[in-house]
Amino acid sequence: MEITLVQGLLLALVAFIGSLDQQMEVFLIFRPIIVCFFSGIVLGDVQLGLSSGAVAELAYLGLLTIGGTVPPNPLIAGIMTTVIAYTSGVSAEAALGLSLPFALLGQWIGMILSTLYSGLMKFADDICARGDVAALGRLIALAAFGKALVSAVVIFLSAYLIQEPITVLVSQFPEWLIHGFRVAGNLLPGVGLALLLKVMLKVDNVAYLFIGFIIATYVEMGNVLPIAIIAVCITFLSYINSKDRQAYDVGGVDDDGI
Amino acid sequence: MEITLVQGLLLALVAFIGSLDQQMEVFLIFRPIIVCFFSGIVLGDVQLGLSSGAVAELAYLGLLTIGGTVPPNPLIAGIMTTVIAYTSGVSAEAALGLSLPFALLGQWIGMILSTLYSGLMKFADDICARGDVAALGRLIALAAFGKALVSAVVIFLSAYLIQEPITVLVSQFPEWLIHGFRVAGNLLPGVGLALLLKVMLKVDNVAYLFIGFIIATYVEMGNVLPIAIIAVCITFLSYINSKDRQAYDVGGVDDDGI
Amino acid sequence: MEITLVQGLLLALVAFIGSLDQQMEVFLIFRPIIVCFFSGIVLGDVQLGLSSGAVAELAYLGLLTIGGTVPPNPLIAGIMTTVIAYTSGVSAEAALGLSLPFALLGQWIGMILSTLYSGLMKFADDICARGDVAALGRLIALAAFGKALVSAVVIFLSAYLIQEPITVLVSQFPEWLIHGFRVAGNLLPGVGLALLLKVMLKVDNVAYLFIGFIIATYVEMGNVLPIAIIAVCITFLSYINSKDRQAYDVGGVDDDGI
Amino acid sequence: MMTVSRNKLTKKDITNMSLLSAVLQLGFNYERMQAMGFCFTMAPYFKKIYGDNTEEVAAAMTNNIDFINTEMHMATFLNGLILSLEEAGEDRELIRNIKNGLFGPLAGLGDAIFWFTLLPISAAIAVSLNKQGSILGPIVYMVIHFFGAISRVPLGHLGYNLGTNAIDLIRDNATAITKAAGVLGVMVVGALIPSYVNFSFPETFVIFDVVPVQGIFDTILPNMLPLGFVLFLHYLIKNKNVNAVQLIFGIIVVSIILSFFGIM
Amino acid sequence: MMTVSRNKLTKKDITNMSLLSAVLQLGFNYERMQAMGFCFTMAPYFKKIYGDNTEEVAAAMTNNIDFINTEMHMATFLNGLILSLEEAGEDRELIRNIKNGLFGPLAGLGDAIFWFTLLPISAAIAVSLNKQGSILGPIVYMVIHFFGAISRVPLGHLGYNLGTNAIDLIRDNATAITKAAGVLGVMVVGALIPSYVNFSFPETFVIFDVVPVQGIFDTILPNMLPLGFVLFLHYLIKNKNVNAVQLIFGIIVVSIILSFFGIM
Amino acid sequence: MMTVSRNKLTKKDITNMSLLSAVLQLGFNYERMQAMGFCFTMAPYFKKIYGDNTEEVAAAMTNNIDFINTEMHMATFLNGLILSLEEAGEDRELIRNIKNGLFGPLAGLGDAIFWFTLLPISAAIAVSLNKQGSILGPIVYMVIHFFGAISRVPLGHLGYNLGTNAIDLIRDNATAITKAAGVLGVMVVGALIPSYVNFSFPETFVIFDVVPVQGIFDTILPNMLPLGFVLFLHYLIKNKNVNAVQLIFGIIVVSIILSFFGIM
Ligand SMILES: OC[C@H]1O[C@H](O)[C@@H](O)[C@@H](O)[C@@H]1O
Ligand SMILES: OC[C@H]1O[C@H](O)[C@@H](O)[C@@H](O)[C@@H]1O
Ligand SMILES: OC[C@H]1O[C@H](O)[C@@H](O)[C@@H](O)[C@@H]1O
Repeated sequence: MEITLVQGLLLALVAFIGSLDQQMEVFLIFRPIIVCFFSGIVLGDVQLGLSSGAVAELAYLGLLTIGGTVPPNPLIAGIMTTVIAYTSGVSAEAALGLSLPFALLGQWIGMILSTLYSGLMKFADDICARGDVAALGRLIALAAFGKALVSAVVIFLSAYLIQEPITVLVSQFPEWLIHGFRVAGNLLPGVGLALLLKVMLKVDNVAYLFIGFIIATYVEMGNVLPIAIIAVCITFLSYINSKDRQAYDVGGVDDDGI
Repeated sequence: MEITLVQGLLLALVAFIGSLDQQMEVFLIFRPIIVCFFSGIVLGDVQLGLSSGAVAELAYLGLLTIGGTVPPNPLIAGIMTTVIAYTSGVSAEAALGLSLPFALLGQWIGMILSTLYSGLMKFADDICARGDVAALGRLIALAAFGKALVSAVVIFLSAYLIQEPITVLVSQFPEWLIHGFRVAGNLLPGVGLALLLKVMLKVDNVAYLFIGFIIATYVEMGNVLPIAIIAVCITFLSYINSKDRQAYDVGGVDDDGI
Repeated sequence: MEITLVQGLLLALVAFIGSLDQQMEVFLIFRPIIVCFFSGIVLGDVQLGLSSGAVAELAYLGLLTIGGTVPPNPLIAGIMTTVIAYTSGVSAEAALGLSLPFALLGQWIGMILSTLYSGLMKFADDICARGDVAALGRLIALAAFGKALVSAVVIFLSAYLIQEPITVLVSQFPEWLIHGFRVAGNLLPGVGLALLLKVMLKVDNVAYLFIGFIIATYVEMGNVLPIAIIAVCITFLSYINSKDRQAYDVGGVDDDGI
Repeated sequence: MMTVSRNKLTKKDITNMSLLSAVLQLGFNYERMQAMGFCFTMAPYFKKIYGDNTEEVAAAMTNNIDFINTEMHMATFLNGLILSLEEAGEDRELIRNIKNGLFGPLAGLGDAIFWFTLLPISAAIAVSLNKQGSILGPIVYMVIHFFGAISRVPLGHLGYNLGTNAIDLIRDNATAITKAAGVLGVMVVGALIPSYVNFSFPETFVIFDVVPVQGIFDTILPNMLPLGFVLFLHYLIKNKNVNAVQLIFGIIVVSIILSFFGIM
Repeated sequence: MMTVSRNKLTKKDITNMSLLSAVLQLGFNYERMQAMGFCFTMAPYFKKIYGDNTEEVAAAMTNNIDFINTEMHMATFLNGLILSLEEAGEDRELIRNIKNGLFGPLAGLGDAIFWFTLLPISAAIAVSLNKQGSILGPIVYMVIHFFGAISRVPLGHLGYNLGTNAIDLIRDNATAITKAAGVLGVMVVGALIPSYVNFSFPETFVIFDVVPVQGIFDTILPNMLPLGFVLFLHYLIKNKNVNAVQLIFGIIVVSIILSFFGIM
Repeated sequence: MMTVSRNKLTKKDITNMSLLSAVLQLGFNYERMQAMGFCFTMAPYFKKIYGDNTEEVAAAMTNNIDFINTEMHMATFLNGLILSLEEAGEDRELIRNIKNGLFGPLAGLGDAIFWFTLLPISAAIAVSLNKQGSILGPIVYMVIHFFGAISRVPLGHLGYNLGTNAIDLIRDNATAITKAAGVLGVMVVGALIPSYVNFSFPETFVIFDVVPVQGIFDTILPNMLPLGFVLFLHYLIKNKNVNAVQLIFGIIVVSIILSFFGIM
């Protein structure tokens, strides 16, 4: 299906607002699950927004910005997954694979801007030396606005202007290629999970990975909340337990009772 | 349905015996699950006895006599739940709600008697001073007999004599009112559980509340026995573990092996 | 069905190879699950091999050779279970019961041979005194060959030569007798499990018996692997935990973080 | 008192005393609570110890007609203990101190085991059987509590055999056992919530005209309403000092209102 | 500096500062990372403290325009802490040292809680709701993170109230909390694998002409392929230094190849 | 002995020795149990160490033809250890003492891992596959134990490389590993009971004319009969010294009797 000019502008607006939140990391509305939802609303296909949001959110789950690193851009990936699925009629999984070039583009632009913005520190130092609070406010507002604008433009171009060539290209893909992208889309969440594990997995806690896996495999649950609750309980118990131990070693807990 | 004189007298007998056990807390046949069952037999409707017993037992699960406190009377609540369901034809849940006034009556009478019985201590002191074992036996037998008789009379009056007015009253209740009592009957077990938690729930063990809840929610089990078994296992393991720790701290467990 | 001469010889070959492995305890192909499978292939009924292997493996699970003890012979039990089920047409469970005399025969022969072989030590001492490596090799090869040959002969006789009388005998059993053997076959795995428990069950770990039992009872699982994984996890966690404790007691783990 | 002659109690005496101890709460009253039953449980055995020496019997009885309030099975334990001390000719003042020092902790222990653990578990099993319409429910319940009841016999013997050693034993294990019983009880309560508290909105209660409210809760976490309800009641009890009767009335009133408006 | 007069900050000031701290990463750049946002969050309150004394405002601002990189909520905590020190007239050198010593550990703590725990759990819940076609998915997600966002307010107050005590508190609990968050996160990731990584061979991929390959794996351990796949990726990342982009490309290429040959 | 020249063993030698160690129990007899196999495993490498010095070869062999009885994989570990000591020219008396001190504990350890853990788990998996009629059962079983078998190679190297350090290592970990294996094994046995012990009464066995006995048990706790049965057998074995053959005969006899009366 085709994207109208109005829809293109609205998607750019989603990207603009999303980018502000992405910079601030405050409400996490820049995550695929939200931007896909709003993209779906803009495109008049809420279900598509939901399904592409689910697929993209998981794929980008571990692609986090820890330590100031810039990963493939989840905001752009989210919007473009919805857009490509909408315009080309492929499944959300396949669209996720096809959105990758855009996510990488977003990543590179982000890195370039963060490099360029280093130049702003000179002005910031001056402002601080003057104690000019309002000026510092204007500076960061401008910087934020700049990054957001770039995201909006990228989306407008990718989603509206070049939709024709993308659609043509995708329509010429043979079935196995589209299917290959779908397979990839099914597998990509594994990357996110593996990246999460990179930071979290320790010899200490590897057992919990398998426990969570086994429970989820054999007990039918609608979502992961019950396992999270169990995990919180276990965590809390071992915390209590270690506090107890400390107290005990220091000398004599357990004096209650008699 | 109507309760005959013989049935009324038999229910009073159930109350009499039940009250003796309730005073002694020895076989726990005063609990709703048992007295409802026998009431059902008396009334010729065993299934009713079973269902009202289930409903009333849970509602009064946490209404215990800990520390000598007197709760709404579970014995009277049990019998009257069965009786009201039988005479008025409402469901056991609704009958449980309607039996509440009688349970409270039982509670108040119990408190009055325990106050009055304080007067017996004068005689008891004299008897002890004389070393008269048999007399002390007679005194407590009389006291026990007195309380039991009161329960029997209360039940005979409530179940047999005033059954007519109760039935008439209930028959004039609109549907939403009966339904409201049924809803309340469904919720009342929560009171018992919350009262149990009042005494048992600690920061230490709150995690187990959620673990038990999650297991029961997601694993299909006919009754609570398997979870109780798991709980016993966990309890035992942490007991073993803390003994180990103590032993270790004192100096050198684990000397077996080599 | 009848066993041909060629089949009888092939079964003897299975017994021969199986016995070598049984002596070495190296690949565990002497266990019922494997020899039944090969016996099934020899007899042209693979499914029979699989089902008799399952039944016999469990029954002989705890009948181990720990400490050099000789249990009823699982190799012979396995082959004969398959053979009797094949020739007499009874179920694998019933055949397992009927194979018992042969398993005991195997046990007794094994004990006799290990007693007789004590005589070989005289030669071994001489060989060692001469430092003659090759001679020692020949001696143990001969010893191994001897035991294996005996097993092969036992199987050839039991499975081929006396198949007629066995079949006739079994065919005259009344239904309740056959059924009784089937019931016994269903129960025999309990012996193996109880024998395993004899060695493994401690006050420390009895809780895990019940935990494993409850999980397997209430959670539908194809095999025991997930429970084994959970058990490994628990084991590992408590190992980590006890190491932590030790480290802590010695003085100051937990210095990471800040 | 040194010259008083004492007869030995037999094993059978202790067994009979333990059975008799079921009378503990007969004559219960607010002035001295279980004093009469507690004293009467031991009285026949004081008589056996001292024979015709009524003076001693009277002294021993008088020593045990004080205020006491403990859990029933633990009382039997205490009876056994006191008889062993009496038989050994211990000082009566000491006996009374031991009794007064122990009945409180023993009450906590016994309540944890019998009221807070055995009762809800047996109730849960029996109720589930009842709900299947099986008369096994009451039968199983009675069988369980029959064993609960006669468990006082070994407890009586234990108290008698331990004598003064009992005091250390209790001090060492009361906390651990109370704690363990807490874990057990709390986990069972957690498991009872989904099965036995029936808090759900009817299919007909929808928002946005079509979305059934109950469906939303079920999607997020089934039985979250019963759980939240119990935790809310617990909060009212613990933090707002609302008592059981108030809760029960409140629930009935609110239920009727919700029923009237078709919400539940 | 001793004679400088200082105004007191009110509770409302700290709340507002905490809300303002959302700007932390605006103006982010590779030279000093979050310096501008961190400084700007506190600047209006420096002004409030020092009133017209622009010199002091400038000095306080300049003291906070250094390199800093921490987790967003923890930054708010640090802002609160620094304001309390500034208000108390602590030495600026000391303030800077405290800031530089804490932002690293705080980053680890905050990342563990917010990025590695709250994010995957909320994503998992929302994704499962999305897959049922319910708009509750994004709504629940937004609600959860709304609370995540405003949790910076109590954190800001905490930092302000603790003052220098904060340092000990962090030292005592950072490890424990990080560890706990690790357990939680890892268990959730384990639970996500079967539901969300869809690695399975089609029915049509058989060996020995009839045996479906997928059936073999399912008999041994369902979802063992997704599990193995994630562990393999983890191995590549951890031990072979493969990065995310390489993995993503690799997966796409291999998927297309497998698709071409009809294996997946 | 000081002047004896010794050749070095290569890594390949240790690998080959480890493979050869599979012969451990060939020639097993009640006088010295695994003596011949144990000695022969190392003999070729004694020859390699001492070359043409037959006297030394004979002395080393004679030193190892004593009684020994240990678990097979642990024997390989011990072989590696002894070769390293022999190569280092350690005193033969010392070597013999180490061997005699270690084979017992090592047997316990090895039995816990291989016989009591690996065997029942592999059997359980294979049996479940067999019951589905899949030839994967025996195949998986053989694959698992193939790896079990070749695990002796790293164990041989471990023993060789550790040399005398091995003794401390074993002392430190034997208890922990044995304990861990116990947990694992016991939990697996618990899980095996419901699946593999088939103890149930037929539908036709009723009481009160209509109530099926099996139904009662299933209502209370499914599989409680198999569990009780195994625990009862365990009790007979442990406390009544009943042996396996007696149990098997007993079960067959009782089964036939119950079958005759139509009870099972
Ligand atoms: O790792 C700490 C911190 O680093 C960067 O500043 C950002 O990516 C944050 O999201 C992150 O929390
Ligand atoms: O709390 C101790 C004890 O107090 C009272 O005497 C009774 O209510 C008992 O049921 C209870 O066990
Ligand atoms: O118990 C140690 C050891 O004893 C014997 O030698 C054999 O039965 C082995 O299978 C066992 O491992």
